[in-house]
Amino acid sequence: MPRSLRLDVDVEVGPGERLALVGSNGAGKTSVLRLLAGLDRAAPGSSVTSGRTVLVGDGVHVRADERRLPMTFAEPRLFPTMTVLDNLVFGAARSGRSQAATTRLRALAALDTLGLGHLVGRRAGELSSGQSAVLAVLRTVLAPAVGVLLDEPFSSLDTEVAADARSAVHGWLDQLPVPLVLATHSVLDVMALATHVAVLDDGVLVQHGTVDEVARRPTSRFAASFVGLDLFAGHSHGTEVLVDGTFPGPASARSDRAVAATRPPAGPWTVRLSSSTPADGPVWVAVAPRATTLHASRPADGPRNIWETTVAAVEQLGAAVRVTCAAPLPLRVDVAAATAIRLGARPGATVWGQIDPSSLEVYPA
Amino acid sequence: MPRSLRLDVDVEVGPGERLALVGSNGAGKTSVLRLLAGLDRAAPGSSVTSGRTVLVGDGVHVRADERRLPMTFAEPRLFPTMTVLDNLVFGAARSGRSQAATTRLRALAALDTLGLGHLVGRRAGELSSGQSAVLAVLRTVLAPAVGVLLDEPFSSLDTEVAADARSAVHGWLDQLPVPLVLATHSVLDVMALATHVAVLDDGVLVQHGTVDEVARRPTSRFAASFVGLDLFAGHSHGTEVLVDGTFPGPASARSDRAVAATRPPAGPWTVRLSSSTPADGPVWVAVAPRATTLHASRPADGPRNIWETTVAAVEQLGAAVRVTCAAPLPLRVDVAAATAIRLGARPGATVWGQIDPSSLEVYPA
Amino acid sequence: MPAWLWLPAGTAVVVLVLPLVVLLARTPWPDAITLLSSSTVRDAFALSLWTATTATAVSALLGVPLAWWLGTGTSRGQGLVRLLVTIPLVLPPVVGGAALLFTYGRGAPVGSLVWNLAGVTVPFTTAAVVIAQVFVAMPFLVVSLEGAFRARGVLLEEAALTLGGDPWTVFRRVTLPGLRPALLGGIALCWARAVGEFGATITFAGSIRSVTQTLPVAIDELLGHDLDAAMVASSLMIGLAVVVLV
Amino acid sequence: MPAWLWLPAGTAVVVLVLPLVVLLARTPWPDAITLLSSSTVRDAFALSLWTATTATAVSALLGVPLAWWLGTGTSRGQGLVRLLVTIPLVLPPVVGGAALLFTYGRGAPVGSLVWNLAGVTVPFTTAAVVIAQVFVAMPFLVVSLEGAFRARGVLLEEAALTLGGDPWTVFRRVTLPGLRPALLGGIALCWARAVGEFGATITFAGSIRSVTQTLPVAIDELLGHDLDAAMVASSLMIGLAVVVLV
Repeated sequence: MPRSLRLDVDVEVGPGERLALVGSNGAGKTSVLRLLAGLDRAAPGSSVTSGRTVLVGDGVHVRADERRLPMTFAEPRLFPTMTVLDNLVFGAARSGRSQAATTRLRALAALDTLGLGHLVGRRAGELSSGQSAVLAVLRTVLAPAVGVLLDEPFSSLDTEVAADARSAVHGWLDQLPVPLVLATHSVLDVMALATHVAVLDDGVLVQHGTVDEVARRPTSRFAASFVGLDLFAGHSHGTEVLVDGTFPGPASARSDRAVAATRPPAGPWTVRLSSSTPADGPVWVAVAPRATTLHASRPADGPRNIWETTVAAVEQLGAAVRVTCAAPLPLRVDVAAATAIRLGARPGATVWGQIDPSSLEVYPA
Repeated sequence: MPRSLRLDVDVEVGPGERLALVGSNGAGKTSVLRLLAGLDRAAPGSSVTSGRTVLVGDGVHVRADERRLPMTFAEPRLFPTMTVLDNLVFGAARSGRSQAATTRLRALAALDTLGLGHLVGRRAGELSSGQSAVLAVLRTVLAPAVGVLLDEPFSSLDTEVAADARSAVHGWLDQLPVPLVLATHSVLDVMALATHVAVLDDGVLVQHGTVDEVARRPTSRFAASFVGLDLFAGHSHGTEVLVDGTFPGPASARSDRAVAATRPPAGPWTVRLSSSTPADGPVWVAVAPRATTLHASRPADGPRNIWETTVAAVEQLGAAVRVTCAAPLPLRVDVAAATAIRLGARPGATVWGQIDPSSLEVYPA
Repeated sequence: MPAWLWLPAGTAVVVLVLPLVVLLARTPWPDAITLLSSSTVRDAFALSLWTATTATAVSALLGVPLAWWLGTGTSRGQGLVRLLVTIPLVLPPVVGGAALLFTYGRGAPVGSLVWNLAGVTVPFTTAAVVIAQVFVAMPFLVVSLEGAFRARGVLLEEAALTLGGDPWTVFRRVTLPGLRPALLGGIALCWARAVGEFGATITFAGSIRSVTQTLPVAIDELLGHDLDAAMVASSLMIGLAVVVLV
Repeated sequence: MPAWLWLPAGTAVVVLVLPLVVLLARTPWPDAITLLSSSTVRDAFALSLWTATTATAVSALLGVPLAWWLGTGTSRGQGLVRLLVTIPLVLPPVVGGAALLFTYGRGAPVGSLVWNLAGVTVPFTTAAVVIAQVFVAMPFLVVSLEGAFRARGVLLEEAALTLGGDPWTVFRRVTLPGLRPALLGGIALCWARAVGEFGATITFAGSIRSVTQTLPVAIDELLGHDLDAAMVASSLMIGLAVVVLV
């Protein structure tokens, strides 16, 4: 898909550091990796650097096969006509006999650890999709490299197979002596494989930090929705936070856009916290779906942090149902389907929301 | 896929009643509908009846086109070479001129209500998938019928398109003068379109009741997981319930099987309720994923209903993460991804679980 | 693609395209009208058009039901029948012509039956031309339609049945319209193959002016004594081929 | 399928299968060995085998790079080239033969060039047989391989490049092995078409015993004076066709 996207990304990844690129479809994750790998060319006048090497820019172009940036793709792309072992040592073939022999031994050891030793002479075309995905990463990790690129390596796998693949790959990465860049849609990939996160929006880097920082205090709409939080702009004063009903940041995550379409205009709303916020002024307020409880009628607990609303949309997440509220706050609340049925939570139904202020994260914008 | 499945289903569906057939893949939902519609033949010796008509059995066979049981399939199956209107009145063609004219008027009125009046002369092949799905149901509803069959009519649609389709169809069904049978995987379909639920497991009817009854008190593992609850067998005595760590019922839902594989053997565990259970004796205990809170360290609230456990598996549900606990109870807890990251909830990690006894549903087994 | 592979790739294009270009360039276009109206070319052209059209019509009438059975049925023996009816696709046409001659010739089993019943001989008649064309061209129609039947499956037909459509209505209003593109494609292919038929025709029907001398047969003969007419007739057939392809 | 459609479907099968069955049934099998070793059939068979094999080899050498370019390149003009090289697929072989004659004949542009440079004439030689076979058979190889190239895309090649494989290694170890099934299929098709070639051969190369008389050409001639030998040779070619199909 030839597509023109202006990229503006500048991130440093140290040896042993593992950076997850996250962002909605079309945000530029794969484009960044393909440019780094040398599979696509940047537009004239732009520059792509890796370490101290200018890969493209000012007329310099290093061929993909000379960059030492092996890449794993969303499909395993094992060579189906070669044996598993030949696949794994393919990258070392150019580096001379002794390097090839060492790689061969490392490959055999890794296969044994995975319990796949019996597959060593099997043609790669005969493997299951889970085995292929794991071995594709292994092939990439075994190739001579100044950095390793993974592009959604487990996105084509079933939930459980992906979980196994992730835990198999987890161990190798701890010993990887070079930087790793991983593009992913899956928060489980980030939890299992990454140390840092870079959030891309429409080709632009909008947040960069450790996994914990980004999960705790997302500063963009996509990052918040990636870690499962609703994010609102607000203004804090003592124990009160005036929350604006609008999402901050550019609209790009697909599901958010859908919600926006069905959401009536929302007014500001005041949350009373149990303790003071760190500083008065503009803040972000991050709300977990479990912070809000829905009731079919007004609960008896008192007037604080309780409001009447209508259901704007319902969505199924596995066996849970995600209810999106209308005014005053377009909060998303996850409940068991059984609960949704009991609440009669169809679009347009009236429900009562109650928020637990202690589970809000409030931090300076 | 010619497959041999022994079906044992006997359900009465009254006029205006709308029955949702639910069950895991291969439970026989589609088989039941196709047998009713006359598209597949039952094995010799068995019988399929609809109302007072013996459709198949004892040598009687009524041809599919003479049964008046129009069916919608998982794919819209509109006739791409005909216009939208010709598709909608196809079923009435055999019933004489006046019937056809009436159907034509009803079709035009329904298209106008949907805001699709301008599509009336368009070829059906040019419609979007959402429009096709809605019109396929409309075509079925408009055909002369003694009953209407819908087989996962929205399963191929995106979340938001399916929501629109569901609300469009919702209105027609309230005026449907004949019984409706709907096979579905989606709890949102059940919420929006059904009055009753029949739970199939491996071809056998295991529970039948109103939507509310089944959602509140599921009695099979699949039904519980369909409405998003964990179900355990237990024994109640006063305010104490001794909960067995095993799932009851046959293992058929796919995700349950996966959990079973990674779950260590679990011992019995006692929950202390705030009030007495209705009756002493064997009970089911249904637990919503929100009933349990996970903590990274032991919470201070006291010793009741708190236990230390390890994470058996994590699974992504949209932007939420479903954490499955190990012993003593294989509970599934949904948390925001941000929370899972903060907890470090990787497989094998230690967490503390705390259950809210007031949100358990305990009922006689 | 490595640069040196351009050499063979380019050669391949030249080998395939050059003869056509040279033929079109050398054709005496100013005399084309005169040459086309010469009785040999004109008769052959007319004969080609109507035999090919007749053969295509026969192929469609017989081939569509066969393709339907092959594409949707689940009977045993289907695999064998499919193999047998596709043999003419890869069989040299001359051999096909020989087989027809050994079958429909005067001394042959079917031929003598026809002679006894109707008092006619089949070979070296216009009917023989049509039979030869049906034999070599119908498999194209059957194979391409069978794929279309198979790809469609019976999904729409099932829906139409539950809505109350009787089988004949369903075939006429649902199955046939859905097959239109494949049917047109198959007919074009079949017609092109029929109109270009030479080997089976010359073997089974010979080269009798106005009776069995179709355009390809005439070109073969004209090459011996009237190169200009042969060129014009050949260019005409290239034109037909391009029209069928596009 | 409504019952009355069985009539045309059955007729179609009879029309296509009966001639082959009759031919095989009437073939004088006891004399087959003698007839096969008669010098006409033997010479023609040998000539057919080695010209078809040579033509297939040439087609593969020239056609694989062309198919690669058509299947993976993104240049403009690709559509036109694809159309041009598939014309021989639907062109009547006789017309192809005529085009070759007008191109490589003694008085023709390329023919006179060859005569001036090398002092040889092309038509009515064994070389002409091979050229005619390449012309009609290579498009089959190109078309089937092009589809395979297109279906494969460059996914594996990209992975191999990032792993450090240089372009030639990637072609040799990744691209070529992946194409094997399609290549073998294309070669079989190409060979079958070459071995059955008749129209272009008889027009461009004639029917000279041991020089240009391939098996199909010989069958055409034998039908005139030795039916038994023609039958045996025809049965032989049916056998070849079935082998290629299976």
